Amino acid sequence: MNTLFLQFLLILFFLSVVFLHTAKRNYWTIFLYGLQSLIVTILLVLSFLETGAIAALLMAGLILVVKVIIAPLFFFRLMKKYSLKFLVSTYINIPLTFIIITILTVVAHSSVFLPLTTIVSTNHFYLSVILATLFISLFLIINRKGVLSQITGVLSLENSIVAFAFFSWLEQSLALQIGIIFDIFVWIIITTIFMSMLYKHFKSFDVTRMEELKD
Amino acid sequence: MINFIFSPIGFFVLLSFFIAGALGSLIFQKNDRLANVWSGVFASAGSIWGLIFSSLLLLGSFSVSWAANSTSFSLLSVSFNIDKLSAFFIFVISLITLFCSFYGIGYVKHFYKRYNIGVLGLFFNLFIVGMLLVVSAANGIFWLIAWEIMSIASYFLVVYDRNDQENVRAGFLYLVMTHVGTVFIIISFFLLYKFTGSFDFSVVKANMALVPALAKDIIFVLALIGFGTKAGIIPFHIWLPAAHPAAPSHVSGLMSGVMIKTGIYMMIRIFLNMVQPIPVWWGVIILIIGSISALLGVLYAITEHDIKKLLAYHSIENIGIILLGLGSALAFSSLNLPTLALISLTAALFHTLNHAIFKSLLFLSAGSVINKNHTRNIEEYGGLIKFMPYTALFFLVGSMAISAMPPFNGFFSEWLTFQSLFQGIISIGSYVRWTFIISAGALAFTGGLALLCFAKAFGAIFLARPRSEEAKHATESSPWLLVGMGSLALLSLFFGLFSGPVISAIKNVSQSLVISSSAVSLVSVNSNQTISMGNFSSLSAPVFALIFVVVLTAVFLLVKYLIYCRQKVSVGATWDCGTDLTPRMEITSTSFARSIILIFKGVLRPRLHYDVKYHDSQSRYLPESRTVDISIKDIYSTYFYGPLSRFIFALSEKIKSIQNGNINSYILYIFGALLLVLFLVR
Amino acid sequence: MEFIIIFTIILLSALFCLVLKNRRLIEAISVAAFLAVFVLTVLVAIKVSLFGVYTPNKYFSLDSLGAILVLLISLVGLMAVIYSVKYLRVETAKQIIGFTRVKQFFIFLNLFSLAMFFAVSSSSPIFAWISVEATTLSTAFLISFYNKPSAMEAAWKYLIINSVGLLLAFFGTLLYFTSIKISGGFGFVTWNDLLANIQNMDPAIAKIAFVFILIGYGTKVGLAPMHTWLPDAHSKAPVPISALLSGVLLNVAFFMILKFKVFNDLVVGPAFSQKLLIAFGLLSIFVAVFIIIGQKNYKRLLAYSSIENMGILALGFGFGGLAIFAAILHMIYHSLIKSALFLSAGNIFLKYSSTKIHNIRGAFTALPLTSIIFVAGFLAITGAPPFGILFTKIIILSAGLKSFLFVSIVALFLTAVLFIGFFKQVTNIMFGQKPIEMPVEKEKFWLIAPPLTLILIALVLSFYIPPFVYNLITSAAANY
Amino acid sequence: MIIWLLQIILIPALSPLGIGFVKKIKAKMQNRQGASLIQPYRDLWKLFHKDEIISSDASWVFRAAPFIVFSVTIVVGSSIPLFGSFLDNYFTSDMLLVVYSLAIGTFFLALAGMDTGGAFGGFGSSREMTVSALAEGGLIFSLLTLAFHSGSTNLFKISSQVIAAYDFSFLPVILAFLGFFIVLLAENGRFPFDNSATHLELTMIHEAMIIEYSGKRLALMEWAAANKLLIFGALAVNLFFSAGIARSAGLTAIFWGVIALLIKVAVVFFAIAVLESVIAKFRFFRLPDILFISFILNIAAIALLL
Repeated sequence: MNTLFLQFLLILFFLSVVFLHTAKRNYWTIFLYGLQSLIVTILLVLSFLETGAIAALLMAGLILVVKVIIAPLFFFRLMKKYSLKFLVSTYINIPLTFIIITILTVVAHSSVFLPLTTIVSTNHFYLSVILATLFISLFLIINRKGVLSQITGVLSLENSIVAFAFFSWLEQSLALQIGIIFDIFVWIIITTIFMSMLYKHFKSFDVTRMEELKD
Repeated sequence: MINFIFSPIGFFVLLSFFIAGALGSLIFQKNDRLANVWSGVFASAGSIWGLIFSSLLLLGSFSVSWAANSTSFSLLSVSFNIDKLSAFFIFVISLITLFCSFYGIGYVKHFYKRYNIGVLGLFFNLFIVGMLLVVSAANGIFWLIAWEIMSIASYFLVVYDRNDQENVRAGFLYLVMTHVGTVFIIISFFLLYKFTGSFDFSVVKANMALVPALAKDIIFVLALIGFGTKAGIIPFHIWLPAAHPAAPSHVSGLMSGVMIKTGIYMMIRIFLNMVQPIPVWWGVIILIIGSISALLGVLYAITEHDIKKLLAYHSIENIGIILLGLGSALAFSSLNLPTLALISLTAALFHTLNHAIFKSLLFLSAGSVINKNHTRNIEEYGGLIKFMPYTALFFLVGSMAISAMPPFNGFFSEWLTFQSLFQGIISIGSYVRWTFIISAGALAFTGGLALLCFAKAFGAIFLARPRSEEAKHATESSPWLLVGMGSLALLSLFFGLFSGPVISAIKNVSQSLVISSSAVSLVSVNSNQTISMGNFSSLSAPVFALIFVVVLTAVFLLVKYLIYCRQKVSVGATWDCGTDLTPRMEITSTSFARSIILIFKGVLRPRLHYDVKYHDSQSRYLPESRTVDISIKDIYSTYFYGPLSRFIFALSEKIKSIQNGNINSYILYIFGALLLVLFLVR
Repeated sequence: MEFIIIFTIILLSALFCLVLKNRRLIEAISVAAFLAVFVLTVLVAIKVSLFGVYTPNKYFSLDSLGAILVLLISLVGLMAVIYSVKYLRVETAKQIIGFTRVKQFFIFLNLFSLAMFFAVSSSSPIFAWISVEATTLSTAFLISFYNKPSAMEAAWKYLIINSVGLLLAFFGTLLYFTSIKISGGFGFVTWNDLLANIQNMDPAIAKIAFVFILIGYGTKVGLAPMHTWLPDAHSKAPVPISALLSGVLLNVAFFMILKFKVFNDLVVGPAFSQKLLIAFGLLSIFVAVFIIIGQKNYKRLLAYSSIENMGILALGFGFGGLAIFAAILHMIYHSLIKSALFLSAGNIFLKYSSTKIHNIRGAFTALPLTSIIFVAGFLAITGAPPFGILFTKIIILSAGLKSFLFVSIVALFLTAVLFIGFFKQVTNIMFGQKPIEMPVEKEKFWLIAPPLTLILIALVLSFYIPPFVYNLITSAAANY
Repeated sequence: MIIWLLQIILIPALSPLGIGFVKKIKAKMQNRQGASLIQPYRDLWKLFHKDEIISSDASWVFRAAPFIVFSVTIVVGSSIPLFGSFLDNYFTSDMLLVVYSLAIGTFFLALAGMDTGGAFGGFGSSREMTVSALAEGGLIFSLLTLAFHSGSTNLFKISSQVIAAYDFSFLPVILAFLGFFIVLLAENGRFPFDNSATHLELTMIHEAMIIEYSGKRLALMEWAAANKLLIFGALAVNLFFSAGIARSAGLTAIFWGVIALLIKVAVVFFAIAVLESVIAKFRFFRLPDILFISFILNIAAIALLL
């Protein structure tokens, strides 16, 4: 398949995570996440086209359903319910955030992770980019004060792992993938339930409100 | 029969007595009286058996040892080995336990209905079991178990009277100090294990050659701190004056008389028996520590007006004296002078025995005094000799024994200690001689100060007029208690009069330890009970006692009946300079000690605080009341333990800030840890 | 076969709890289910100890350490269920919770234990991972059980932190599949498949993978600095759940690390994993000890003590040799005693209805039996005879002497400090004057029996270990 | 046997004479006539024939103390070298035994002082115990010097040693003697420690303790004090300057021994008397310094000797 397209997808994937950092509106966040999941789906479809394994296609379908459709829907409904437009702020300002993102990207490309990024030597470039996205989504969870963006952070972390699995040719058999997807599905449901419960108690999605439990 | 006793079964029987006592009293806890009597009777019976068992071992030339074939834990082997040293300590333990538990049967009565007597019996017996195992265990880890059992049981005995917050605090301090000490001990065992590859004492002893010199020195320091904490050497003594008063008196008798000696036992066991050969400076260090503990111990005792605290400080002093003997033994054995080492070790062991006797006697009589007056404050006693004559007599005997007056036992062990120090001064050159000279000086001063302290204690408690209502209505205590105390008093006289045979018996014990056991001892005891150190010095307890008694009776008869027998003796009030005499005019223990405190104010750091209250603030001519308050600054807490604990708590405050409640930072920790480790391990 | 029965039993009881309306029935069914499961697990364990690794079909396999864990799960679970029956009743009487909550409680309790069984007995690393994740999800609700802001907070932190951790662990797990290089689907990969061709794994990758595993599952184990969720969750969850979390779940997570440690040692040699484990273990002990000293809440105190013990386990498995045997024993003792401690802490909580230490005074007079259990548990957990933790600690540390002298000495000192801190808190709780208005009534048997049983079992195990258990431990020590 | 009798009775027989002697010298130095030498005997006799009053607060300790204190001095007096060093007494004449037996006397004296519950007695006992506690170190160490020199702690053995000016150990022995002399003053309540001639409550030590006594018991106490003084005098002269002491049993030797004892002790007592006439009593809190000085002197002596 043409590497140009793959690279384009990958850049998109990367950018989606980066923009999650800059996102100020909830809808924007959710949209970015949806986009990200979509890319993952496309990747799987591509792998189906390549290998012709029905499994991949099924997977793609599942991911499409769970991550691209259901999860964003949940979040939209939540947003509507509590009429939240804006996320709460981040810890560090945008420029600094970008500096750290670049640092993380460099780290991901550094020789420390060479063994990881050369699992499939041809995909070295892709893998290191995805590793960067992995780190950046972790950083997203750290940097953001909003509950929603933490969830999206976890989910995009999960996405990048799947993507990594795809590019390092470590996808699992159908049953396992289904299991994982199911797991994610349950996770999404539970988190959304928790989000609404949290909102009931704290009247906001600001995690910094939750500092009851110390020492 | 003999074979039966010398088989391990004899020891098992001994243990089983106490275990039966423990469980029984727990089972019968519903019935106070039954539980109490049960535990007391079993403890006494057990200790009688222990006396038989150990004395046979001491006289015979056997040693009982036993090991369980296997345990589920490697390194641990349930094994004990009772050689002469262990037998000696078992003897001491059983001796004191016998009278303390006898006393306890009567003493515990006043706990009825207030606390659970069954639990008291349980821990009392467990405590003794622990001590017995400590002095007989032959494997490091098994020893550790015994040690912990002893410590924890005694902790529960200390906090037994738990409604008094003071006791709880004392118990806390006690267990904490013990535990810290235990850590040092464990580390020293670890080091031994690291080099010898076993926790079995015998194996360790066999492979001692494998241990490098530096490691030996470290082990020495660690063990000294660890066991010293239990023995109560200064500056690790702070738990002792707190914990011993808190416990019920028969327990304090045991703790102060016997338990702290287990530390001494282990020092002898390790330094003299396992770790050989040793450098001379070990002995020097122990001598110095001994001198310091003896002197400071007695000085602090003088400043006390809490009777049990006073006695506790005297335990520190006497531990110091024992350490003088032990230290010189170490020095001699490292300089390869086994003959002299023999004397010093004998002195140490003999003083161990004597101190156990008279200290428990003193604690028991103090207990019955407290029991009648419901206070530990000496200032509120006074004149008790008229209300509790026997207790007074026993306390007097104890005081004379502890301040080393012939012909009571205390004198003879101190004499022997003196002699060993003298020998050291004569026969060792260089700086070691000076440590010996200083130790002898310390011992001399200690004797004098102890005399002062007990003149003060006895006078303030028993003489003159009662200084409180409680004291006015005190009554003599019950027969159980009197028998317990009286027999101990007799013992301390007995061990004084027959110090000759006792010394020669103990000599065998130390002979079995000191390296070249072929060494003939300087100390010899001949037919008419004369103890002689070569031709350096000699004395005879019975002769002295005989002469003294004869002279005393002679003088008495002469003066009474020969000269002017028509003399009239009339009773009148004490001369009162015209104003009528109130108890407040008597000398109190504080004022008795004041001058010595001020003389040693450099060491004791007393805080004198005068306060005068006037009738009316305008004219300051009519003072209503004057109060003088002398208190001693606890330099150990202020300068060492306090800062240490403050530091630890400050550190914990710092570390608590990790848990700052912010989830983002929590995730950051994970991410940080991940990246850090990944970068480190590459 | 047994597995199927066990799972179905638990599932059924969960279902019954879901559908039934009668409280007594629900309680009865849950207890009965756990009883049955316990019996079955004992059978399984005996089987394993006799015939080695037990693999009924390709989806399940249970090695000796797994068998031990399964035993622990069922035993502690049984006790927790028995306890929680009475506990919840008292709380309902106090109008703290309603019937629906009780329902939920039992449902999620069943699911939780089901997930743990699955995690231990699954033969595939991925399925194990899924079930560990499942434990997170099921317990999240139990932690937020009381539905108070603080409880929600604890649950949320628990959810997020553990999800992140487990995702890292999943990443690590994936990396291990590089050893089986076939492009496209692999089919079903079991532990044994991995073990079979672990040799052709690139050591560099193996190192990184193990780091991910250690950090990831270490989050679940509660190794510092990933431990942060643990005190919150333990202090907010209902007591039986805290007991299960601390007593069993942590061990299950540790079990995962051990599984991968075996691979890692085969590829890059043991030194690597040893160093990591020791480092994290020491750090955990350090942090836990110094936080315990200044602790104000006794449930959090117990939680930190769990962290400390996990640190000791890490040290034990890190030191290797004799220490492993001791560490496995330590694991057993710890889970028994710690859960007993939590249950008795529950009694204190019911009595004083506060978890702040400074509100608890004179427990000895207010709750004699509970206090005795609590103090015994305290002495046991800090390594006092006659409880076995003394031996395990000593043996673990002395095993470290040869190569890591200073680590074990530092650890020893830290445990001493821990003892002091813990002891201070216990003294404050036990002694002093109880609140005057507080009535002294007889303690309820069903609240005393479970923790007492656990303590007694621990006591018995420190003197006599049943041969089949001993067998399991030795073979486990040989494998890990 | 006779010799032993002599040994036993010599101290009580001579001690009042010693007191009289000291008093006489002091009187002379104050340009007084002074009482006759045997006045103390008369005083004792008088006291023995008086009725006595005992405080109602006193217990048996008070009643028994005089007998014990007195007997102690007898026992000690009989076990130290007086006129002959040939009597080797292996039983009771160990120096430590002597020192600690003297302590018994001090102890009961102090108890007796406290027993009546008067203000004076208590303070007397406190001061007495303080002084003697601090004096003990000096006492033991001064004797120890001699013990090292003569290789025995048996007082008779010590006294059988000759110490001459040409002896290398002359200087240390002199130092030790000075130390011992200080202790002598302290233990017997002489200047500058105590003024045995006054009853001024601020200063008195020994008199304060026995202030409640009368009749026979007072007599015993006084006599015991006299004995103690003589004992220390005898120790001072016979241990440190054993010249003239009888070295073998024999009437003449013993006779000359007694004479020598009398002369030497007279010299020492003369020194005491002179001292008491020329110096004033020190403040109580300066006494410890003197006692420590004696201890230091002895340490120095030992250091020189070994």
